[in-house]
Amino acid sequence: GETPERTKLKVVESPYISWAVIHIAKENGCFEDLGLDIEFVVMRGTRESLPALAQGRLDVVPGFITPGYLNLMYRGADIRFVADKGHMEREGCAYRAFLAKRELVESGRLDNFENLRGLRIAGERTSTSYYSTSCLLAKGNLTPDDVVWIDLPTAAKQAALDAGAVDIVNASEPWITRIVQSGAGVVWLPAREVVPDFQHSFIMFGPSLLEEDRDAGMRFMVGYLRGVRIYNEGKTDRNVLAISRGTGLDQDLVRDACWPPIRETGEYDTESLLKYQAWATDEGLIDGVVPVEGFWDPSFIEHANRVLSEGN
Amino acid sequence: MSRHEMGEKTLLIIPPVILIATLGCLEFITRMEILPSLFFPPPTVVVSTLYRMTTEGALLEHLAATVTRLLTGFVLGGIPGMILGMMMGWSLPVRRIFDPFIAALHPVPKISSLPIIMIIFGIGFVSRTIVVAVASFFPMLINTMAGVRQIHPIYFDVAQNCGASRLQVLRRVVLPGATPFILAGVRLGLNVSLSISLAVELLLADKGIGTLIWMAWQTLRIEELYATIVTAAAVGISIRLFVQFLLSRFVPWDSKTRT
Amino acid sequence: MSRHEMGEKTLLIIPPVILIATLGCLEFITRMEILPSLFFPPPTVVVSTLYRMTTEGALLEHLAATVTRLLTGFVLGGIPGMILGMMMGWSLPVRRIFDPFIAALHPVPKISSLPIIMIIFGIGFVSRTIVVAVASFFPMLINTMAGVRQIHPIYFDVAQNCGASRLQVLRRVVLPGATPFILAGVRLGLNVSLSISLAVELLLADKGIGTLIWMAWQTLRIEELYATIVTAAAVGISIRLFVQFLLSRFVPWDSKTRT
Amino acid sequence: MSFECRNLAVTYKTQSGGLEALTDVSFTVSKNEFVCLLGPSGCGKSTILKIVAGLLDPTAGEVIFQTQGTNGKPLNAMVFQEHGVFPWMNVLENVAFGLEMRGVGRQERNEISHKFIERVGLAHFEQSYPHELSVGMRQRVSIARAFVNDPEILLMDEPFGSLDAMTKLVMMEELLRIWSAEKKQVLYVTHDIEEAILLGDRVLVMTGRPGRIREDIRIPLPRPRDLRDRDKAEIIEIKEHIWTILEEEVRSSLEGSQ
Amino acid sequence: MSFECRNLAVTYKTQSGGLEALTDVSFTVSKNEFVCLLGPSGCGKSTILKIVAGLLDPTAGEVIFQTQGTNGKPLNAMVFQEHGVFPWMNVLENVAFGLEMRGVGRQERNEISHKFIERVGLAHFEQSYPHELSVGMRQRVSIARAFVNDPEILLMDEPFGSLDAMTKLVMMEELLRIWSAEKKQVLYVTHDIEEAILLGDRVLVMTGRPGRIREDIRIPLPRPRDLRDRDKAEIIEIKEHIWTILEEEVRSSLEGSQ
Ligand SMILES: Nc1ncnc2c1ncn2[C@@H]1O[C@H](COP(=O)(O)OP(=O)(O)OP(=O)(O)O)[C@@H](O)[C@H]1O
Ligand SMILES: Nc1ncnc2c1ncn2[C@@H]1O[C@H](COP(=O)(O)OP(=O)(O)OP(=O)(O)O)[C@@H](O)[C@H]1O
Ligand SMILES: [Mg+2]
Ligand SMILES: [Mg+2]
Repeated sequence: GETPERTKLKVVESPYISWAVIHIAKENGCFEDLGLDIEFVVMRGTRESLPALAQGRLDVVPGFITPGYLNLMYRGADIRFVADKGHMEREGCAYRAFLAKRELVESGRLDNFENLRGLRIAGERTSTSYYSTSCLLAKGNLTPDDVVWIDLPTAAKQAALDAGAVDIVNASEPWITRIVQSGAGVVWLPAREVVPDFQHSFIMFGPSLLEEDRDAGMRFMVGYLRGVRIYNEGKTDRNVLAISRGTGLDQDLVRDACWPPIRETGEYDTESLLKYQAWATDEGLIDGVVPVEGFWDPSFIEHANRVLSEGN
Repeated sequence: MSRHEMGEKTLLIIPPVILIATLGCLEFITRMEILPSLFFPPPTVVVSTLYRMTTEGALLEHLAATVTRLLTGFVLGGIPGMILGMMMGWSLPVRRIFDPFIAALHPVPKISSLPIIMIIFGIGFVSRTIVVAVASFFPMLINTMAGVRQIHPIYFDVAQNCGASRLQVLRRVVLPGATPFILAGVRLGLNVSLSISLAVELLLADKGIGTLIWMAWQTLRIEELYATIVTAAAVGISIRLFVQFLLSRFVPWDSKTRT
Repeated sequence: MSRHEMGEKTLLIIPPVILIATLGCLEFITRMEILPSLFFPPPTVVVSTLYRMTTEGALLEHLAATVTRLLTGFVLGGIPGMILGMMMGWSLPVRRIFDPFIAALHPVPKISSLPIIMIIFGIGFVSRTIVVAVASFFPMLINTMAGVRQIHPIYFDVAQNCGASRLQVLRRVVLPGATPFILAGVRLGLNVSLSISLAVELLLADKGIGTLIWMAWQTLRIEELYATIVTAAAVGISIRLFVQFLLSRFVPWDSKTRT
Repeated sequence: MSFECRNLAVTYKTQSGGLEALTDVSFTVSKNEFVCLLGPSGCGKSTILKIVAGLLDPTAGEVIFQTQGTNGKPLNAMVFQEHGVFPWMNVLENVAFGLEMRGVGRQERNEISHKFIERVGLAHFEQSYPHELSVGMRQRVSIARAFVNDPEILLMDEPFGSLDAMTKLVMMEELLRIWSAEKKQVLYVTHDIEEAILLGDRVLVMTGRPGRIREDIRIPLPRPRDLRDRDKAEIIEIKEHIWTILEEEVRSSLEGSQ
Repeated sequence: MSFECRNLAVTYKTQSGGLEALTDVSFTVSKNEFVCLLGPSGCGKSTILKIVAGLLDPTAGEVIFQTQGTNGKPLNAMVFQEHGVFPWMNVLENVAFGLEMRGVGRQERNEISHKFIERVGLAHFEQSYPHELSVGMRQRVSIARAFVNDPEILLMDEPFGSLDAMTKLVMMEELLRIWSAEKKQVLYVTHDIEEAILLGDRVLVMTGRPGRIREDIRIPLPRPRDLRDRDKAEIIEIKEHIWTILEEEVRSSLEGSQ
């Protein structure tokens, strides 16, 4: 029908593999015929983007779960998850995993989760890393107090594992591939085995798209889901190239790494987030559980899926 | 200078008055939602958070951890910085030799190099303290050097004429002569070390004000962020009082010291 | 001081000699894998990376972005810092009133407060520059203040006796009298601003040395990390040369200036 | 114009309480008068000059000025005992400083300054910085600066103390010339009794600390005076008188200190 | 012991090339001799003292010392023209500084220092810091410091220039007492011709810049001398002679500058 007027959107771009869809959508021009002028704003942490999103200074934040989002929603901020951007499947490769030295795995000590007691486990202090680790420990009836938890910058994990300064590291891609390829450690347990279906990544809208210009949000979502479709074609040359450009990683590494699965429909696993919230409430990380309608707005993917199925 | 000596009392009252007025305004502005209270909590909320964090949480424990880190780092970095600064200010050859390296090492990003440092010095206490130490090394060195260079040459002549050894010149001329600037360096160094301590804790530690900042951001409990910032500000005020005490103790000839 | 004037030439040669010797050792150590070459590439590799990044990559463009950010921030923060520092050093009431606030604001973590600043000043240039500016504000202020306080009171008497207005005293006595310390402040301020620029770029920018550092870590191309650190070091050396130039220009009475 | 010091008293704050430097100092300097101030070291001469210059508030008492229209001249100019030559300005800038402060244009102030720099014998050193000068040369810079300022009252704190006898004589002649030509008032601190008698209309002799004016001696010598002729009977007589006072004051303060 | 300056020359580095301060200065100071140095302001007197003290390397020439066993005494002690009193030490610490440097224990050095502080009339000011002193008092601190150091050679650069006539006399008497009791060598810079004649065994009169020794005058007055008796015919005669030289040198340098 009529050509929609052009809208300016500010979208956060981060050079991580979990931003793959954004990189691909950008490279393939998925937003171009939608009347959107997208300005990609480089931000490498959630800390910087969240307040700006809630204030309407940013329109779209593709994000990674932290308790902060939920607390903001709980306190009434106008932000919602609107699409999947990566979750853990029960099958498939390990986007996030626990790694250990080969000898430790082969010794059989790790066969019983209760034997984790007293080991040195390194991770980042993001809640996802901490979440999967505490779920892991729970399987052996342990708590984080029963092990030695070591905060390490990701880059130092490999050396620490290699030097025997830690026993287990909790890492994500591309570090898993790097560690394995360097021989410093092997994948002992993919995180999906302790937190199956965990919905760790998402697209999030702020007040500008949720309230003021829902139409622009709808259009953005069309472009995004187009990107997801291309992403789901798998490790094609153009996808590898796009991700390599977006992240600066070598193409080989991108090809070898695990790409997190994303649902073609953008559907979001609200159940897993409720589970996470229960845990986070226990941990005192969030003020209270946000109900599904408080964090998840499905109307954008519904619209986009309609448009896309009409188109095809 | 003290032409019409403004009532000393009046001067001491002004800062608190300004502070209270500012806080009052902020309270109004945030309560009225002129600034979004989600990110700008009213001062009273911050104060009660501070109270809660002190009584329920372990704010004081975190504070102690940060202060310990800060002081350890400062002593390990600031004192060598002061000593090298004295040598460099005093002796042209020493300055010529070291200054290019100091200049080149100064801007090496401390926090970004942390992983490298951890590979060399291990993942524990040492690495975390080294970056804090390095941070205060530079302001102490550069200020001490500038301070020594402004000492009037006649004092070196007098010392030499009185038969002072190099060590005695260092202790009795170079050090006291540069004291006002060393103390400015102490103030800057302690503050920089504090910043770096917070940054390290933000990344790595399980105790310290920086950890609280990290936690506040992670959970976006902004009132806790402000409470920790207030705590950091209190450390800043203590640093100033400490430096002021040193000034009044070691710079008797600065009659304008009694600030 | 210049008892047995060591050959000026000799002095100038020593730093490069030390540098080359150190690099030679490093080359040997890393080539022998005494340090893990994954994290400690040989200097020659770093140099060739530097060359590659300059010719193929856009190192100079990134450098220009950082230097622009640094200088803008420094001018916006350092000059107000210097002016307030002059006032505070000169006048006891001004010092009494401002110093507590300065002391409290100094340790407020700059990078951690960036998101809050972005809510007020937007996500663009202004916010990014403000933190860089604030970083150099404090060293400039504290050093200028200390510098003014060490000016011998007789110069104020002379100026007053010659009928100098307050502005003239500021321009002709306070400013030149404090110059050696203002310049130490410039050196510290530029370096701090550089650090903060890098930190900001690490988080937010798509251009700048900080971006390269982040990239190097992310892609674990450690030789690129070292190449960017070498670039930062070059900026540090330039800062020193600049300050030295200012010294020789504005402190003619420091006969020991010709460093 | 003239000025009057009334019951000046100064107590300096020190660590150990207070130090009474001056007590009940009163004197008047009338129109065109040349008054010398003599006294034991540390008796408060510099303190008096600073008060008259308005650089120090007395603890008690006041200075009263009777002026009639200043013609753009500064009220007073001081030659400081410690010279106070700015290390960051060269000789020319130092000497021209007062003119610069009064907004006199560069060309004009350089011309005026140049003239006085020549008179104090530093023409070759206009571009030199103070650290390149000898102590006496620095003192001459500070003298030239005061002369250039062309004030109504000249306050001189041992202005020629670091000069050799001959240079001192030349400077003193210049001072007398300026004073008599432009009829300024001069308050002149010196340690040299002869110098005080040769120069002054009156000599104020002070007691030891805390300083008071012990005697106010009028010098009956006619003007113009020949500064080389130091052997006149009147001079010797006054000299001896002052010497006796000084001896008394110094002895008592030196002994009091033991 | 004695020392000899041989063909000293000094050229200071300045922005505009070099400034020739001394040229071909040679003289000897024999055992127990008291030598005064006189000359126009800026002729290089302080420069000579600094060279003898070993604080400045001459551009050419050398100083040769003939010593015989130092008995732990420092070779020389200088009273600087600019005093050089440390602002960060109180009077006692300043005076005791030399002893402290030689490792003398606190009690002993305080006793010795106390004695000299009393002699210069500063007993009440032992705990005061220099900024609380008058200029003359600071000068006395620096005199006491040199006396306390008890050197073989005393180098004094206008040591009494900021003291009133009477205090100066007391100090001069003390100086002569110490010198004659302990038979030191003294090289004494002064601006006062009479003072030079009264104190010295010889008076070296220098030319204007670049400084040379123009005349080496032996003073035939017997010792001990009465410092108050200034009207002897010999004194007046020498005085006039020196005055003439000085006048010539100063006139030429003042005119040269114009
Ligand atoms: N800033 C100060 N603080 C404390 N005491 C001071 C201060 N300035 C001067 N005094 C004291 O005041 C007294 C008078 O000092 P002043 O400088 O006026 O003496 P003066 O007569 O000029 O001596 P001189 O002839 O030695 O220059 C001295 O005893 C000195 O110790
Ligand atoms: N550091 C220096 N740099 C350049 N020139 C200098 C320096 N010190 C002294 N001079 C010059 O050397 C000459 C001699 O200086 P000196 O201080 O020895 O003179 P003086 O005889 O002691 O004079 P006064 O009687 O005024 O103290 C002067 O012309 C001075 O300008
Ligand atoms: Mg005085
Ligand atoms: Mg001299």
